[in-house]
Amino acid sequence: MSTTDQSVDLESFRQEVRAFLETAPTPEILEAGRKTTSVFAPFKETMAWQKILNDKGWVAPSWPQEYGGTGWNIQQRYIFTQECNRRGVPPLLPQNIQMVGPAVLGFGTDEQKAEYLPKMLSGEDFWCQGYSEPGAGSDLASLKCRAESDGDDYILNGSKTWTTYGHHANKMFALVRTSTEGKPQQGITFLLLDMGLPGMEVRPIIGLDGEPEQCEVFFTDVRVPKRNRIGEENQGWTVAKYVLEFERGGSTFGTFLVPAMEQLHAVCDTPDASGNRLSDDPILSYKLAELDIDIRAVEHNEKRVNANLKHGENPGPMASLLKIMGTEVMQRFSELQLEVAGLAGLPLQNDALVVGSNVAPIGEESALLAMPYYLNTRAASIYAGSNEVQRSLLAKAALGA
Amino acid sequence: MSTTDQSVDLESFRQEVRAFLETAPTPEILEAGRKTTSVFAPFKETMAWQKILNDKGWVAPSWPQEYGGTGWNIQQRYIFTQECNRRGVPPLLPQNIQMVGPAVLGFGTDEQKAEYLPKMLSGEDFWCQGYSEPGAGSDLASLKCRAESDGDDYILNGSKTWTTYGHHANKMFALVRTSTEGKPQQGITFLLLDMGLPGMEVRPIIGLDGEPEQCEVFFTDVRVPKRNRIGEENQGWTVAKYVLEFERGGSTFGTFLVPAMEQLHAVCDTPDASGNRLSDDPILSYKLAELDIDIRAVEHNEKRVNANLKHGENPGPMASLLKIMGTEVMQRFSELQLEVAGLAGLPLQNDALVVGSNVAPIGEESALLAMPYYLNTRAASIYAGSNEVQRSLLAKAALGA
Amino acid sequence: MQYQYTSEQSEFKDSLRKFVQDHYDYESRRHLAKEGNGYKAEYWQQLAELGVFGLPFAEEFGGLELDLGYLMGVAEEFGRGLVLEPMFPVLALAGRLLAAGDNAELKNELIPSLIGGELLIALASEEKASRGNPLIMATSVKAEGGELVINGEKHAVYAAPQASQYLVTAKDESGAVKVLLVAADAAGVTATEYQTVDGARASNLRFDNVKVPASASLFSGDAAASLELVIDEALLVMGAEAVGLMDQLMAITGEYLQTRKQFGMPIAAFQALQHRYADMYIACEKIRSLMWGALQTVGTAEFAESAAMLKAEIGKSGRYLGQQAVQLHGGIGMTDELSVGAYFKRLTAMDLILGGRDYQLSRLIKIRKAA
Amino acid sequence: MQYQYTSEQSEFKDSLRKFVQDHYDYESRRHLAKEGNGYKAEYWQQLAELGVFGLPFAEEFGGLELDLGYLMGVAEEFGRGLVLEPMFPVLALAGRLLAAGDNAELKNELIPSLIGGELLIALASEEKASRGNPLIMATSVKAEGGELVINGEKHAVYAAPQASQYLVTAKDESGAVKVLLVAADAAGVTATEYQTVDGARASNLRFDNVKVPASASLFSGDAAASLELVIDEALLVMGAEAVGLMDQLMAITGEYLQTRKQFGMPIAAFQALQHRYADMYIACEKIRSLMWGALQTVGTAEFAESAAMLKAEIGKSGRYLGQQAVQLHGGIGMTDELSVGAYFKRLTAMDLILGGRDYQLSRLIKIRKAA
Repeated sequence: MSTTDQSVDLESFRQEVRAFLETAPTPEILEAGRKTTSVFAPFKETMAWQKILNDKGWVAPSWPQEYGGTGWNIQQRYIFTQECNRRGVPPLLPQNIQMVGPAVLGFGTDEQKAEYLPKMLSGEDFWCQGYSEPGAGSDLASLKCRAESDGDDYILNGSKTWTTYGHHANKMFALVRTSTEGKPQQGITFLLLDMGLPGMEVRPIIGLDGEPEQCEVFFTDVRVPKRNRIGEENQGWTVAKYVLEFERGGSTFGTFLVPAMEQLHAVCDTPDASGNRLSDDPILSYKLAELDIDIRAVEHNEKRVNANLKHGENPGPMASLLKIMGTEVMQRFSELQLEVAGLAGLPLQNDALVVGSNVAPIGEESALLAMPYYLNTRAASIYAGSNEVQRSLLAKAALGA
Repeated sequence: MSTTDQSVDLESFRQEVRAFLETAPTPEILEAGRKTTSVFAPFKETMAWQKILNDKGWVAPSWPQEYGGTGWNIQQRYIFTQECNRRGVPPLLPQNIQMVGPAVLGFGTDEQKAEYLPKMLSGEDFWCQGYSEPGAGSDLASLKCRAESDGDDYILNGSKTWTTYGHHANKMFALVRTSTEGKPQQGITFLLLDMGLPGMEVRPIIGLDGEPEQCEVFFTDVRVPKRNRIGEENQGWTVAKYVLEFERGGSTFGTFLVPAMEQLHAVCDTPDASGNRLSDDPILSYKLAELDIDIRAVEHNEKRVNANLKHGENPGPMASLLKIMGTEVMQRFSELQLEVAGLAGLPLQNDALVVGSNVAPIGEESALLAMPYYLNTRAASIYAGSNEVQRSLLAKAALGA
Repeated sequence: MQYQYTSEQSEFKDSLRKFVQDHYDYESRRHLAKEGNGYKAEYWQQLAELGVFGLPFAEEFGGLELDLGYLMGVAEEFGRGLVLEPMFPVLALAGRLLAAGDNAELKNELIPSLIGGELLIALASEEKASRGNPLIMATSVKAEGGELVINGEKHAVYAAPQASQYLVTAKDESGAVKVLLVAADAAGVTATEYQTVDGARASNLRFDNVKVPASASLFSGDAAASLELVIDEALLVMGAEAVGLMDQLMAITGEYLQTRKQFGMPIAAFQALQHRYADMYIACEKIRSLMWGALQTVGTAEFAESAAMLKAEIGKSGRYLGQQAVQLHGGIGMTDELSVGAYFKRLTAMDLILGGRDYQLSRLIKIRKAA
Repeated sequence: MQYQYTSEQSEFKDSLRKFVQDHYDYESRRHLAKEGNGYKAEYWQQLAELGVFGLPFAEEFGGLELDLGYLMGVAEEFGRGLVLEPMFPVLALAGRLLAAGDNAELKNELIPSLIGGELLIALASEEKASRGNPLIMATSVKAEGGELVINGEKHAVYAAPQASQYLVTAKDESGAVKVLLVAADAAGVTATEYQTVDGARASNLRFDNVKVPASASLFSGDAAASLELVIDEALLVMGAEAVGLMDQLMAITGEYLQTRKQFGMPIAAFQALQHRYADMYIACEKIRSLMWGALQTVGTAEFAESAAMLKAEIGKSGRYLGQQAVQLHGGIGMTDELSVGAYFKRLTAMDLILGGRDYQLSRLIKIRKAA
């Protein structure tokens, strides 16, 4: 039986969202949407958009209503993301709402909730994630960054890496090692801290596209009050797992891919000066058609999981499947987009990609993103549990072993 | 430096081979060549062809000249196989010349050589292979078929499977367990025996194409004289390894694929009643072109390994590479051939496939083989060390680990 | 948006699952595929009694008039058990095309006996040169003295050896598509019967000046649109069959991976095989999602597109799954003795009939260009 | 049949390997890619002294007149070290096209300074709409009062920012292809210079009524065949670069797999990663074999076909290898700090320039049709 909440008129909901999106984003916000070359949109304008959404009360659809959630069912949430992507607003940075928020919601004290949640929603705070370490990527249990107890404080030593937008953040949530006893995933604690504490150093890492998106963060005797701890000491693994499962089933690759593919088709269907269209090329049309099918499958996979999920249920192996398919189809899309751009994909144009720079792109505007997007999208099969890890998880679940 | 033996005029050698092949095969032999639906050609006609080649002295190019080899270098051997495939004669069954022959050559006594080699060459004997067992496919070390010592004899109990053409054979070479001490690959002995000994039972296995190609062979107290042993007792593993390496580098997938692909192109280029050609379809031509490249790569891989191999040298990881590429391109070819056949691939036509049956095919002659060939070729990535095993071998060699 | 069977559909589907479980162990199926005419009249009657043949037809003919989801449920269970009874060609293709026509007399005459299981009919639409496109045909029909004269050749007519009547597609002199009822024993009909690779029965049919009365025409106008629509809806039924089949093949293969030992451990412990199994799982779910997605568009302008996508994916993911199931089984997967090969062969045949992946892709390109 | 470098070629190649090892650690390369004009004049001179620029030219101009295998050897070492000095566009493309022309005066004037390393020239052949086909061009040339007037736009002209002269392809009024020598600072030339994704320098060039003397034309007749041939031979040089690059990337990745630990063991122990590495190895060997195969057909009617096959495979196997090298490195592979990303980006660029995989495949289809 489908669990679609039949009492909600999804079509009028869609119209309401669409009406709001028509007028709410500023031109800068829309430009940031157009110039998003990875899953992480340009910082400043995206945070401005977050503020607008917060004022509307639509910033955290997945949160409980009492803390600022919208009360939408999962189909409504999918529609909302669909419409956002159709309109081309930048996707919100996931750190506040999807990563640290659920930890505080699930394990924070009332004081912590009162202190942190409102500014997470408004974007007044921007949180970065301190999970990975050099030597501990997909294997979080082996992390080493130490937090030693010293009265009411912890003293942090070690380093974190792949801290997305660490150079923009004023807050960090981190997993730190408070004990080396027992299994490796025991002895990990979930901590909140301010960026820029004495002894912290942030080093941006230049990515393949020439831009810093990730950072390394070094800790030398950094003092963090124990009241910043979320959950019990040595229970950080439990908190982190809760966060991971909080958003499961909320896979929305399809909402991005469907309008993106429509744009790519539009580019291919536009005649050039001599009246030729790229889509007249039979090989390219063939590849576009194959990708159309893959994108359709991603979309319906996501909708199917949403439709068949009972409230609060975890999609289980389907979560791995959605991640693998979504990211790999996204990569395939990025390849084809680059092929379509052709020679126009070659110039490095980081200046023109800055929102508000008014630097004209070399070649067509549509080709400007092709290369950085292609390069950055290689990360999609690496982050959030590499696709190798996801395939192992999927197989084990499917085999019931 | 290329090790091509510059003293041999390869072009005049090719002409000599071509001239012989023009007249030597009978119409039945050529029909058998056309009706070969797997790596194993129709038995009777192929053995007739072996006899003709033996009379010419060309039956065992890889053997030492003193025992019936041709003295050709590796390029000549490749050319010979090329020309055979171009002419469309059936490939010789590999059991006599490539499988058991090298064991006797390498480890047989003078008496054994004198007794067995001439009839292997002439095809008077046909040997089948008793290696695999139910439960021990790619993992030969775990085989269980027991040979217990009893005076001058061994007493065999157990079973063998995937014994290709066991129902046609009058002789078998087998690996049997003579000891359970030490490592599993110790305690294995290489034995020769007659088919049809008391206590032996042969059960043909029906394959996907509805024909028996493989057999199971059961042993119940089968008595085999110890003088039929090749090499020392418990040294069968060494003999088997020697055989495997004997033919390494002799990969000839390209010699089959190049003319087969030309034939497929010819089918696609032939206009139908309305003047349409399948090759006018842009998607099909695209796929044919992709396959052309793969086949070219297979061909040049094989020739390159041959050209750069110093005499007697083992191609190492390239042997695994050639097997993986050759078989997977062959499978891809079989898929495309089936797509080209289309609906004509559907009928089961085992009668029409019998050499000399004079049963007209349903649909075009060119489509007759498409389905059985497609089905049987799935085995190519399973037999002779599955492609999974080959990939592990290749990676380990390439990583130097 | 329907993404699973309704409880009513599930209930009906479960009754079929029970039927299949009771009758279709692999050995019986293997025997049935080889012997006689490839299906059991007794099973056919039981299916009639279960109501299967009434599903798509209007109540006025004694049908149940239920939506496509029911027929899909049946097909899914047939796929799971590799059922040979020709429900797909007889009901999903020929039966539904008959019902789509406007020849009330023929419908009144034939549909009730179809529902009752007394009549088997087969759709003769594919030709050597049609390559999947049902509107490309060399078969012609012309009026001659009050009669219609048919000439041409049809290939791979599934269920033809079991049917007493054929529905034959042909073009008239104006280029309009006609569908004509022809008795299997009519003068001028030559049938070459054969067993197909997937264990079914089919014929190549030749029509040499075959004469039928004007009343044998199922559509008064051009049948092209109906023919395409009925075939596309049948593709949805085939999609459901593929899903059932792939689910079962995944179960069989998963079981094998956990049972079969090599190098001292169950082969399910090998990471490369785990990842292959994951990719097979994905292949299966892709088809399932495209199937439900296509069902949602029935009756809309998008339906042809989503049916083509579904069929194209069967030709890719279905074929992949079959190949890999054989590969993971190793040598034993290459034999007729294990069911895995039979599943593989049915998946292979699915891409060959009613337009393979490439035809469907070329259709998608055309649909997009026309939009 | 040559399947490896001759000992003379190897010797020359080894001298280049030493040059690269001495000058091109990744950090220096990274710096060079970002700063100034993207290459070192000092290195360029050293390459001239090593004799690199004389390789393809006739002795009458002071060249060494050696076969393509030498230039391939150089390219292989350049690929291995990701060398930025624009040998490929200056020598393999522009230089060899100049040499192929019949304008003795220009050759006498320019080739010696090319060989000496004093002159850098760039070939402006690709256009937005050419999509890889060098014979498709909107750029035109017409005779006007004893002068030639050029109009049009060229894209992705590698080495243009470093060159003082361009060779510009254009069609005259009869449709014949002309190649014209144009000074970078000629009136009417507008250059948009940029750094490319693979760390090189290139320009988009616009020609607005650019006037050159009639003597600036490299070919008295139609240059189409020479242009295609020189580009195809350059593809062979690019193939060698790809091979060197891929060999090094395999070594780097293999090293990483054996060093990097996860879940308590070197990641090389994971079977799925082993099999990936095996597939990468196969990808690399495919290109190597197609490269040698293509070299064997130089000067024959089959050459265009085998060059197209080689380039098409770079667009598939090369891209695959780059992607997987990044994937196996994980996050660190996504940074500019490790060389793996730079290798990946060069492999990416290779498919975009001089006709990608799909263009080459369409060429192969045409070649076969014409045969």
